[in-house]
Amino acid sequence: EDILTLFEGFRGELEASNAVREEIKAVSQSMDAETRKMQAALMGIHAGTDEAVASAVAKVREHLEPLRTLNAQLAAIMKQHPGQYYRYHDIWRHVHTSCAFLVAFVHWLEHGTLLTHAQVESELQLRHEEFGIDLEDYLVGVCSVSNEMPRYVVNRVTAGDYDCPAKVASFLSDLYAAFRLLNLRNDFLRKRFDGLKYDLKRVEEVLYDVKIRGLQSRSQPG
Amino acid sequence: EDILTLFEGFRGELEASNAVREEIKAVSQSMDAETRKMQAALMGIHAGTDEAVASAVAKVREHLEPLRTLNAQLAAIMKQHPGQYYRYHDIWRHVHTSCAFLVAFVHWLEHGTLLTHAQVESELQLRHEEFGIDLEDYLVGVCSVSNEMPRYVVNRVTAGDYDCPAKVASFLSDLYAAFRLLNLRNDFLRKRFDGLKYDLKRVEEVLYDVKIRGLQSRSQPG
Amino acid sequence: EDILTLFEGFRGELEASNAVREEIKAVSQSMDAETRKMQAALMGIHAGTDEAVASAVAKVREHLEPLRTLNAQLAAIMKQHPGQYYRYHDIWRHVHTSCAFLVAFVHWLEHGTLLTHAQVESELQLRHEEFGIDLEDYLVGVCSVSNEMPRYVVNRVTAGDYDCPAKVASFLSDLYAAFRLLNLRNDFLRKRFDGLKYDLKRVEEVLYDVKIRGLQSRSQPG
Amino acid sequence: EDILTLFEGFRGELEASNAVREEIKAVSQSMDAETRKMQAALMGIHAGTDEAVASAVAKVREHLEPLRTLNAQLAAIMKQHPGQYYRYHDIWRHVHTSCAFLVAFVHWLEHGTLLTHAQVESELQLRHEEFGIDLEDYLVGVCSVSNEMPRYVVNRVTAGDYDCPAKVASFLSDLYAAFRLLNLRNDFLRKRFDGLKYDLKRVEEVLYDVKIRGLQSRSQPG
Amino acid sequence: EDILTLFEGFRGELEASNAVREEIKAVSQSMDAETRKMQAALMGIHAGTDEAVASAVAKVREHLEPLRTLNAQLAAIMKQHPGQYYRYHDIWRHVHTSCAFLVAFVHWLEHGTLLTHAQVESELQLRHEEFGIDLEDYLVGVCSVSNEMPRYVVNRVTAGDYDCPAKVASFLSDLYAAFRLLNLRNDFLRKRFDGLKYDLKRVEEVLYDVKIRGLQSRSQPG
Amino acid sequence: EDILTLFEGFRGELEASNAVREEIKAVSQSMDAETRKMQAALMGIHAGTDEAVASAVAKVREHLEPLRTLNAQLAAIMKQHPGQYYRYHDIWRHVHTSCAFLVAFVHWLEHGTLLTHAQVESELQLRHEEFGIDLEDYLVGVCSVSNEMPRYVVNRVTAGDYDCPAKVASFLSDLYAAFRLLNLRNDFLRKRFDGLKYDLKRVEEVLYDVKIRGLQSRSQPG
Amino acid sequence: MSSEASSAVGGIGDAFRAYAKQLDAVNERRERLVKASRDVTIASKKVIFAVHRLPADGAGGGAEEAALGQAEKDLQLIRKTSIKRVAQELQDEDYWRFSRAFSPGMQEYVEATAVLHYAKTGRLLTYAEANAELSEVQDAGGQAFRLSAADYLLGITDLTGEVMRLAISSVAAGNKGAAASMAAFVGAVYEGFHVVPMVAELRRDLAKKLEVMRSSLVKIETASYMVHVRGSEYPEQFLAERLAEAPEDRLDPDM
Amino acid sequence: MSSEASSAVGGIGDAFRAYAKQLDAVNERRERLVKASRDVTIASKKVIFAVHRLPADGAGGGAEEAALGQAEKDLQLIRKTSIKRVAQELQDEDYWRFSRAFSPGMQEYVEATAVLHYAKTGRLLTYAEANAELSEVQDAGGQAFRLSAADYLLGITDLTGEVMRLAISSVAAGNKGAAASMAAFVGAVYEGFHVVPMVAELRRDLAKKLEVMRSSLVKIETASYMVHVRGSEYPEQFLAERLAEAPEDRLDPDM
Ligand SMILES: [Mn+2]
Ligand SMILES: [Mn+2]
Repeated sequence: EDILTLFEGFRGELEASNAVREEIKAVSQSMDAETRKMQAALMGIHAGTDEAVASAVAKVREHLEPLRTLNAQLAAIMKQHPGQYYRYHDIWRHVHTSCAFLVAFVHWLEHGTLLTHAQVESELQLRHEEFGIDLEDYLVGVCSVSNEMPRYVVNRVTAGDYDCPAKVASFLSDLYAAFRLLNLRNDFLRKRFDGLKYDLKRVEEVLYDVKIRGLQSRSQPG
Repeated sequence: EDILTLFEGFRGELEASNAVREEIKAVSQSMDAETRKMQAALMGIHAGTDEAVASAVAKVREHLEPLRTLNAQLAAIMKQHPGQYYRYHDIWRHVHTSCAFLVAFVHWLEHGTLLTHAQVESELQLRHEEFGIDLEDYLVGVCSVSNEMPRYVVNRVTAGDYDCPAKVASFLSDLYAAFRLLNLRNDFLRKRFDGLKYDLKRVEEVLYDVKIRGLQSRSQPG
Repeated sequence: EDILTLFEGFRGELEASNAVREEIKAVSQSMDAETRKMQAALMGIHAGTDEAVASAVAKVREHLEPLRTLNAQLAAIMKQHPGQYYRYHDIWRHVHTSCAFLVAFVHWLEHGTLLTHAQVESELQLRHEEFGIDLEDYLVGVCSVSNEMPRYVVNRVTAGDYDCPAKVASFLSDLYAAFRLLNLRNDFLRKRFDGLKYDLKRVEEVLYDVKIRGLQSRSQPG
Repeated sequence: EDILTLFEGFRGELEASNAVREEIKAVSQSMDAETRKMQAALMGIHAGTDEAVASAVAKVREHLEPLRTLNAQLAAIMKQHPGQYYRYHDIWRHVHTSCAFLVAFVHWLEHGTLLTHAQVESELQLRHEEFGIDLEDYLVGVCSVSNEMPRYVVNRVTAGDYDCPAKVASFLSDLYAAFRLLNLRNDFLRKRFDGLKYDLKRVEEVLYDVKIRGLQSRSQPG
Repeated sequence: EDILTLFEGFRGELEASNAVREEIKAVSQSMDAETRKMQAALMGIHAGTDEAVASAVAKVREHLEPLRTLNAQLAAIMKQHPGQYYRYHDIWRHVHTSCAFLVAFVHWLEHGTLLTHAQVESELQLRHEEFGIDLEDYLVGVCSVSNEMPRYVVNRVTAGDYDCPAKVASFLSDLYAAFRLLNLRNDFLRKRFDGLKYDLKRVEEVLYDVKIRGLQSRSQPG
Repeated sequence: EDILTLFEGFRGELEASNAVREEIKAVSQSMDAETRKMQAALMGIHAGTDEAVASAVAKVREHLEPLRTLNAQLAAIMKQHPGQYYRYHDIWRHVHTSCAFLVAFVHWLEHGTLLTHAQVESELQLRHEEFGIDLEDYLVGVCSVSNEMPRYVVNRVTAGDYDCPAKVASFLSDLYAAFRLLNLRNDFLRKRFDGLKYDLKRVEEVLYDVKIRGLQSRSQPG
Repeated sequence: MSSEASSAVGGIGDAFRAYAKQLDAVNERRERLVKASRDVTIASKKVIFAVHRLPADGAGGGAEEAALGQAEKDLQLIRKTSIKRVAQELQDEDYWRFSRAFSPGMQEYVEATAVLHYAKTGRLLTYAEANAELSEVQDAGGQAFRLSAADYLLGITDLTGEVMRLAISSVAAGNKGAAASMAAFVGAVYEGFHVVPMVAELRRDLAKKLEVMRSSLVKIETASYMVHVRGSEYPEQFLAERLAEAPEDRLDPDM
Repeated sequence: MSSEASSAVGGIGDAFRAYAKQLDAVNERRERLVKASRDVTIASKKVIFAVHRLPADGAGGGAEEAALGQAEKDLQLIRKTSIKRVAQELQDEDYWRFSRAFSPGMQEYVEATAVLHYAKTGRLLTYAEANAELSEVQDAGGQAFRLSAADYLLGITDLTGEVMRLAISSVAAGNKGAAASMAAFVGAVYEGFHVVPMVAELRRDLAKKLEVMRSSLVKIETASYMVHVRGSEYPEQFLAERLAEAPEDRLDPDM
């Protein structure tokens, strides 16, 4: 009887925590659906032409606003449970990784540079001290950008852009060197990082194919 | 070059977090060693006699002070990283489970009642709002108490205590009914809870063995 | 573009089916909670005395009405999706099994006979042609009744009812023989059936213990 | 073209081997059904009375002829594929184990002695040099005989046959000693053998119960 | 006692079978060492010149006699255990695959045609009805021949033999068509077969390179 | 109690060994950090130009002195535990492999020849009889040199050095033949060696690309 | 001791004998469906193999026409025989009760129909088209058999693997033009699957299949890339002349 | 094209030929050690089997004495032959280099020695005692062979499994007194292992072995419990009389 009363209390505690978890999951699932649509839109870049890339980027940008709204909802939930970010982190970890991937990739397509951690957060209108993106999630997203590059380069060359390989090889080479600075203990991140080397190698091979045949972009003077 | 500078910053962040992790791990390992010693001492109860039980309990109690000190060290570390309890929780989760098991079991041996979550924390001189024991860890510890019971009962009966099975069966029966109130979603905890039914069944079988043979403790009048 | 439109066409169809699924799940979860409470109440029989058994049975019966209501809700949902019982069957399969177990066990405790498939459905006020219990689910529920018997017999004997083992052994022996009439191909049901043999064996052992000691129930004249 | 003709031949060979496999599987499945019925009939011995045992043995014997016919079919198939016994052995291994169990157990019930490997084959009218039972399959069958003994002894004593335990204990004790002679490398067989000790232990306990109470068979003069 | 004698016999049988296994393993290991040396010698073909190829083939042929002797030893062992080829097949399966690869490749280098299954056996002086090579092992060996072709063709062209690609492309094209006739159920073989297409593709690419540049063998008149 | 004392006696011995292990690990981790920086610097060669290669080599050489110092520290620790090199070998095995890779690769880049085992040790100022590099670790390091070659050759050709492929192909071909002299039983080393074949194959393909196009280095007279 | 264990079953024997009948009926029907489904699978795989045996040079011609016609007839036969058997076993609620038994066959059938449709038209077989072809196949009540959306979609995922094999074979056989259009086709399907909601009925298999689809896609794109890069090495005119010199050539002359 | 691939090895041939020699020497020594270790294992297992074949009734007697003496001699022989071979292959640093090759044998030897020691004395063979017995076994330099602490401890973990088998056999054979003392013995060893620090050299195997040990312990305690519960059902006097009536009995008369 005594024990029963005690456990009634535990039931309350556990159910409260379950309720929070469910609430977060619901938002996360909406975010997941949103990022899936964005990834589908992004795939248009593999048609390889400049127009295709521009159009895909534009489509991804359209979805950005809903994604910000959902992130704001997550932030609002977590504000009510201060100090428990990492208790529920595993639920949104995957979508945050996708978010980082999407905004970083789109930015690279537009500007050819790497979006920083802080920039990713501000692009998503998140305030780090309130509810930010975990650094490792950002880094995993960056690895995903790299993973997409070999396919992108192959398709760009097929579409006749022979300058792309050198540009990407240079970007990935810098990125790879930068990642080497990190002392990665997170097994998952380290595994993803190991993939970078293969991405770079693959892009270098495309660059080699283009160079050895003396191919040059049509738009180029030389 | 730009990316390199950026990643230098990430290196700092990651290394700081690694350093915290290492610091916590060191304390956790000391706690693990301590709890192992306590578990060894506790094993003395399986000699089955009253003296053996009393002596084992006393030995476990001797180690309690060092365990409190180590817990205080953990609390001190986490005080410097507010809001990150659940970021590092997986490191001390196992030892906290052992702590809960040890103090709850010893208490049961002394008083025959279940130590509450709050009591476990106060026994370890932890203040919940600062650095407490996660509820699920406490519950897993309670399951471990149950798991030890069949062996305990068997050895008590072998040593001639024929009253023990009824007492334990009643305790486990209450505990089992109480656990049924919880809506367990944590897979690990649910699995541990599933074991409770077998513990209870096993203890009931011992009770049956004793009853069917009409065995009674020597000290008893009847 | 064309293909994309085509695939978007599936959205409506698939999401509708998902919505039905969610609706059913919600009712199922309520049923699950209800059957958990009933199982908790039923466990009271293991106190072993006649009063305990009668009281547990009464408590289970109290929950029967809500369970019927929930079943009626399920039936109402499925009425709107004729011919799709087995599309969603996996969602309520588990709770239907528990339902069958509960009403069949309670009936056995009251009358010592096995409730048939049709009787289980009418006890739950279900009309088979509209929304019934799958035959295999009923049979799995019956296996669960058998699985509970060894513990029940052990506890009854502990409480002094020495007639119980023979009664149960006879029931399980009949049940085992009856199951052998079935040509079981369903792997899950066959596995559950394999367990019956062990239940029977254990009950036979208790019967042996009682017989060899010439124990007789106190209430009995002989 | 040349190569094509060559591979046409290979296609024939590969398909022939598949056909043989299917043919054997079909017979094996019929044997499996037959041995299941025999095992069901054999379980009648657990009613414990002499008549029940005799009747169960008789029923098993009735199925022996169909089992021989099926074995003869297997032998006939394999006769057309000399030297390929072990190519397809895995298909009938399980049913051969059941065959060995059934005829060895029935023989023990009738004569109280162990049927030898050669006798099992001749009981099934198999000629070893043509199509026999693999030695390890026979030994696994013998282990199954031992595994059934504890339940048999318990039920026989319950039914009043107090001589049975001594007879079975002596048989199992010999069997256990004999198995210890083997240098078992086959992991599966070794695991089955490990179970023998527990069978013997349980039978010894029953024997002890009977002895300690000075029980004697009703039918016996002494 | 009786049972003991019986089991003494079983011990003999089981140990005899273990001894056979060990004996076969020893010969297999020697064969493995031999085929490794042959493969090393065969790699000399990748120097690409006619002399290198001729010299490599000659070296492989030198090792053929020891390989035949070892195969004869295996055959002699198995002759003493008629009908047990497939009992021990897994032990020599791998080396037989290597044997088939080696003699088939050498033959192709000399004559440009595929050595048939029967020819592989007679090259190794095996009599199929006594101790042959399993058909699937032969086919896996043939797949290995295909896998080596792309590298061979690349190196031959580098060394100036521009006729080689057409010859190999024609051979692999026939081989691929032939393999498509088979209804492969063996998973391992099917996986190996899937590789053939890529071998053919690479060789076609080299052929294309050569054609497109109008390259002709130096030694050729045209 | 007696037994407990006995087991406590192991504490000293085991903890001492653990302390040594920790001490070695600390140095190893520093070495690991150092070799990571060196590998990062070495990756500069993949820019492909002569200057990039020279600069990368120079940077690696800068780190050589700290690496020697750390190796000397390891040697000093092990001097205090004579005869226990292989007790702790697994801790520094990985970094020694990296050491061998780095000095051997740099040497090859400078001189085009393979640094021997003894030369690697003297480059690191290690005295073999005191504290050397295990032969297998050296060989694994050499395999890593080979693994880097395909990427190096691809990037060199991209940068216009068409002589590189022939030089590397000749080196790898020699290396591959040299490795075949070894009787490799160590599974890990054998697996690494198997990779050499693919490195060589890829380099041969690059050589083929260059040859078939008649490409020649700009700097060359021909 | 349970006195009646050996033979009698007590009062519940009748009920269990009735259950046995019900279970047997369900099991037998399921087995018939599994067999019919297996027949559908085997026959569909044969159609797929036949498509792969079409001359990969894309040259068309009478032999190809005939082979395509034969494949069309084979599919017709599958519908008229095995799928007809499936349809006749199913009615109302039984469709979903046994869907696991016949889904593998239907998915393979979709794959075969779609691969043939692609070989003929270069377009994706739509859900509506697939169901239209099945409209003649009816159950005992005259109801036309319909594919479930899940079976259609899962069949299409496998289609992309077959298109990949067609692409590699085309390149291996020297047909340099095919890979690019196949890459575009599979790319569109891959993108399409990203807008399909991940519902329960798909989730179990789809994630893995999408990974396989991506790797097929990358394989085709790489093949297309190699063709492009090699082809771009020389001016087209030069190529045409060069290849004209070798009329017995195995290479595709229309490159 | 690599012109010399077929035969020559370039300038590095000499070095690699020297490496081949070194590797072969190490490998051959390792194989000799593995073989010696396997011989130790097989012979030790035979001693363990022999202990299990001792009459389980605990009655002692001449046959048992003889069997124990034989087992002692067998262990002596293992030391003089196979372990001697191990010792002579090892010198200085080679002990640790090859420890993985000979550890399995040494652990089995410890298990055998300890199980025999337990059968004779009921006590645990200590590390010091185990090493003392090995003092005659010397390497080429006259250095006595020593067990590593890890091998000793891991051998002892397996001992508890064997003691469990002895306990079950004793109970199966009617020796009612043995289980209790065996439970106490294994309980003490189990407790002891909890105070051994979990160092790297043990951690890999020990956790699993401790679980096995716990289940052995529970098996013995359960057997001991059953003996106690059954035994306590009747007054001892009654038992003695009852059992005296059956002198041919297989049960232990000293119960
Ligand atoms: Mn397919
Ligand atoms: Mn052992």
